[in-house]
Amino acid sequence: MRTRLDVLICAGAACLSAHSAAVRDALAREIEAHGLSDEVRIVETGCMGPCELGPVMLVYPDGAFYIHVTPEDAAEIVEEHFLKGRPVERLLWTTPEARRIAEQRKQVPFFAKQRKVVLKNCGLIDPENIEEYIATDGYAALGKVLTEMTPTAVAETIAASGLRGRGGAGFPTGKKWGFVAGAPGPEKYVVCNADEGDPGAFMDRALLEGDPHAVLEGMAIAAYAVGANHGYIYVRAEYPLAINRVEAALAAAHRMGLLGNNIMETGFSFDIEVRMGAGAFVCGEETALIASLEGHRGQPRPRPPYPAVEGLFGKPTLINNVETFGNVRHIILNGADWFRSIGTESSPGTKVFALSGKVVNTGLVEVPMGTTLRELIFEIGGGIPDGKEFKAVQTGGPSGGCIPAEYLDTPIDYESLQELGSIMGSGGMIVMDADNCMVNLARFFLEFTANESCGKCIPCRVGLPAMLEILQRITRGDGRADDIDKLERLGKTIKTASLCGLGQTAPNPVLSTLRYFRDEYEEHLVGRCRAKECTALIRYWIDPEACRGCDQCRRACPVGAIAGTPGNPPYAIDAEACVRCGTCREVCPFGAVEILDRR
Amino acid sequence: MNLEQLRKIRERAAKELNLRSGKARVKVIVGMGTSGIAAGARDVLAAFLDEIGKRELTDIIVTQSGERGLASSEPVVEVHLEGKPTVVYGHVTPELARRIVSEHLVNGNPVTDHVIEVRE
Amino acid sequence: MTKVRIATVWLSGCSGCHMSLLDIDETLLDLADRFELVKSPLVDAKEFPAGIDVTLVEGAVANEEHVEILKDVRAKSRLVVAFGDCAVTGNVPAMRNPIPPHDLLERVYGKGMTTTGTLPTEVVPPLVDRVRPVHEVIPVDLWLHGCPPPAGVIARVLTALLNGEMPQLTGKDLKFG
Amino acid sequence: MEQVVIQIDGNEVRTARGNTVLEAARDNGIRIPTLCHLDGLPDIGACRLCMVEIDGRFGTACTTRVRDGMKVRINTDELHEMRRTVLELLFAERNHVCSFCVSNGHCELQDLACELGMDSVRVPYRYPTLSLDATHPRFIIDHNRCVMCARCVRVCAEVEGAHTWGIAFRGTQVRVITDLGVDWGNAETCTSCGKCVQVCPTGAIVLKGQATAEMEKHPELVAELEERRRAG
Repeated sequence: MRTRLDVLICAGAACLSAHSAAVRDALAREIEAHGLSDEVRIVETGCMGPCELGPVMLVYPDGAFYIHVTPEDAAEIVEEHFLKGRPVERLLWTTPEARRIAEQRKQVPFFAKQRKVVLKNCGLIDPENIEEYIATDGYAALGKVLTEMTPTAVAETIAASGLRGRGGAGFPTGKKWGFVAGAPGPEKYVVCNADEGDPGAFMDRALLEGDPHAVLEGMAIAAYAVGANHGYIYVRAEYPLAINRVEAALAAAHRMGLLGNNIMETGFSFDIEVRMGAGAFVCGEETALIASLEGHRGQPRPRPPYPAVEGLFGKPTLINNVETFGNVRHIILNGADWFRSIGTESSPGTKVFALSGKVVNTGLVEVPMGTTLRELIFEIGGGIPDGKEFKAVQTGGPSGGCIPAEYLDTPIDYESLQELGSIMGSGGMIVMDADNCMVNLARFFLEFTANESCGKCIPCRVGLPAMLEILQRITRGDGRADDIDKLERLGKTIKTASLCGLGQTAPNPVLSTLRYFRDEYEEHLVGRCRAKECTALIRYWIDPEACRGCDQCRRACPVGAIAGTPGNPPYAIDAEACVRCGTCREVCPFGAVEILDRR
Repeated sequence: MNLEQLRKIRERAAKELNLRSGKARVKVIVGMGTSGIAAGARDVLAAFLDEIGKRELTDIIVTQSGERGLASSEPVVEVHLEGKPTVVYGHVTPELARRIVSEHLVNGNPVTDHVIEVRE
Repeated sequence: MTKVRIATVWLSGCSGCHMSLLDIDETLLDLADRFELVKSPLVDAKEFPAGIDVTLVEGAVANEEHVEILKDVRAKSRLVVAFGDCAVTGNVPAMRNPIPPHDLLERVYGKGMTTTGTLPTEVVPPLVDRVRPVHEVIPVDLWLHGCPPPAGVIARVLTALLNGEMPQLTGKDLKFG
Repeated sequence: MEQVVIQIDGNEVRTARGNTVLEAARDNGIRIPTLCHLDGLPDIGACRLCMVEIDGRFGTACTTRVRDGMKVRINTDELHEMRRTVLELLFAERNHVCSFCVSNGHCELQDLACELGMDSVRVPYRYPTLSLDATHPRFIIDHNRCVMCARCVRVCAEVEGAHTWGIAFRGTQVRVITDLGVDWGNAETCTSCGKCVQVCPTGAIVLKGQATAEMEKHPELVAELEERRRAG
């Protein structure tokens, strides 16, 4: 039977010394006396924080937070609150702080630590109902700029806010808007980059699906600021729901006169078309994206000229990422100073991260810039599952770098990540524990980027596969003494010599793991993988002391590499036949199967 | 549409969003982003509609939204009861949806073991 | 004056580089007083002797025997010279690389090709998966380009080495082919 | 014409406004290695060999226009090393066997190895399996020797206007193709003008019937043609 109420009594040192145990006993007696034992459960918790108010207790789900509780109060609490549902007012702590603590106790702190700006509406409003968007001040920012602000003032406001490109490079958005506004020519374009290609990153998808109008409004405001009348959203074809929602939103906004001709009867006109990308990672690079929009092969070209001068169809073009556009209306409505009050000096505002890997809570989190990696991973993310030790976090998608535990207290912003050899990227964040081999990880990411190289420039096209081949032989145990030097030299050349951002960042996983986990590379050269992940460097072994001859491993082995007779231990693994799949280790009830170094 | 009309729509819609208009007492929001749908949000939405229909409850609005971020807890469902804190459920199954209808929406008792967030 | 001890080895190549070495003509006679050719396809010796100053390696690394030879050469030589394009790049022998070794053996020794149709297991050393240039197997000190290297360049390199200098190869000296 | 003064490796040089860094260097007798660049064709900055340092940042000389006071560095150890590594990558990518190439002795790739002092290739050779298309009655494309400079693609589109050549696939799979991937002999748009043969820097696109080292090309034809067109 499920309990109706959970009574959480703080059993932290401070409350215990204030006799919380006596309170607990008194409550238990009263609950018993009122026949509520089946409905009310007492749980002792660790320290709740406000120690000077102890003993404290929290009643869930009501969220009532009692302070300075004495055993004498127990009868009244049980009678009034637990039985009749009327919290004992005189013992309640009603400050906002109390509410916050009360709320957090049984919840996932996943949400509490976040600061939602861009994703504010995601999960709250119906994305297919434009009125719900309007209810959250939707299109009010567009109305404001069209009726109260000059285009220059809009660009200046964005510049003053310090907003930087959320696609990864962090270029000052207002500056970009100013460039496009200042570029000569009557015809200009606004392009929204929704070609979110980083594996595991889906903040742009979430925003387009959950709050599409916010992106449209941001684009319209940008169009007004730079003097464009036509816009494109370049979105991956792999995002059908986002495409549907955006198209529905476009139709609704058109119907209501919030897009199209003569928006809000101000004389300003702006149209948006949706174009689908065919799935090439490189098309997230702005010049490649523009080439693809124009109907050409999606390949980057050298900059300058920048798209702000010579972009789509050779015209001045503003190209920003989905999340960047998502910030715009909030800045217009709340002001640049408000935006600057969030985040850090050099990187104001929030950033959405896609948390994944070896972390308890995975998903999208929006936090102020300057939040530390530790807060993100251990508080919001809930830490590493199964009590394992944190090893590294890879930020910025497949071309980001790995950051080790010693830098967990680094506040996240564009510069700090770069200093650590990583990047902000679009906000991917993959957490790793001791079971992850850093060499193998670098190999994995390089495999992705090498595959996604467009093939135009030599360093990226040939250099990445060359690095990959070296990494493959290292993880196979065939590494050569000078391979680490070769990786470093190649990585450096590829970073500087490549044409576009793909090649210029692709060596990061290798270079950063070489920087922080060089010893793992060196170990691989002598045939050892400490994470026991590189199958060529390990062997499985049955501990004869621990084996009981239960026969489970022999039956589970897919290649018949285990020999033994039931009830007659020990069993043994034929190392030559073994394919090192690890099944025996998984099925062994006695933990007798161990992984050893192959040599 | 001009600014004045926009303002009017906002005022009207804001009321609806706050549940103060009409006879709706409860609003159920099912997260229907790609993560939610992949985890089975469509079946959950259907279960809510079906259970509410069976019980002939007329003061409940069921609506959809995008995703709130906690992908590992999808499908996520948010319940607004007038005058009560907003409760967010994670890992909602069609069975749990029916329980939420009977225990939370009808009887006012949140299904505590599946709550992942409570908001004022 | 002790003579400089020079060796040459011939891996997977056509011996054209050795021919080019002989093509330096009378210069060879001038130099001959100053070095001793202790091991070479041109010299009858079973073992590769120790204490070599310079070893010229012609040919690419195509089989396991070549790998063994090179390890031996490296251990016993002060300087190793990749001698000609096959040793430097893999060149013509490396053209078999896209084809799996077994298919090659089948094509050369397999059914219908020889009277017995059996693949060799003893006399022919096992092929390595991919033919490689010498420096992908052992460290190399100098690369002599050309197919074959021009006699003039060989003469210049040998003269420099005998004078105890490291030859500087630049510009046209580095022409492949 | 209006002149711009820039610095190259510490020396002040003059060049016409609108010129690229590459043109400025060449006007002043300073050599910058190039491969994908060809006078008369639009530049794409793909081969990265003309990489120089411009006001402290790296960029391709062929695509960067001069600005007053621009400081360009061409000959630094870092740039030499970078260019050489890029060239090594090219040699390692496909099967460039000079000894029996029809372009032996007349090959821009081969010349670059001499110029950049490439004594050996320090990256792993790839030895890919690649085809050769001899279906055209007069020409051959040997993908083993192609460096993906896209000169053929550009000359075909921009000068001949036939758009026969294109680029397909990604990464190491990238290939030049004729008419969306049909054999060259069946490419209906090909006018058999032979410009692609003349501009190809290596022995990839060649005339049939040539023996080793016989194939001599005349890529300068394109610039001459452009010159004559401009003159009317």
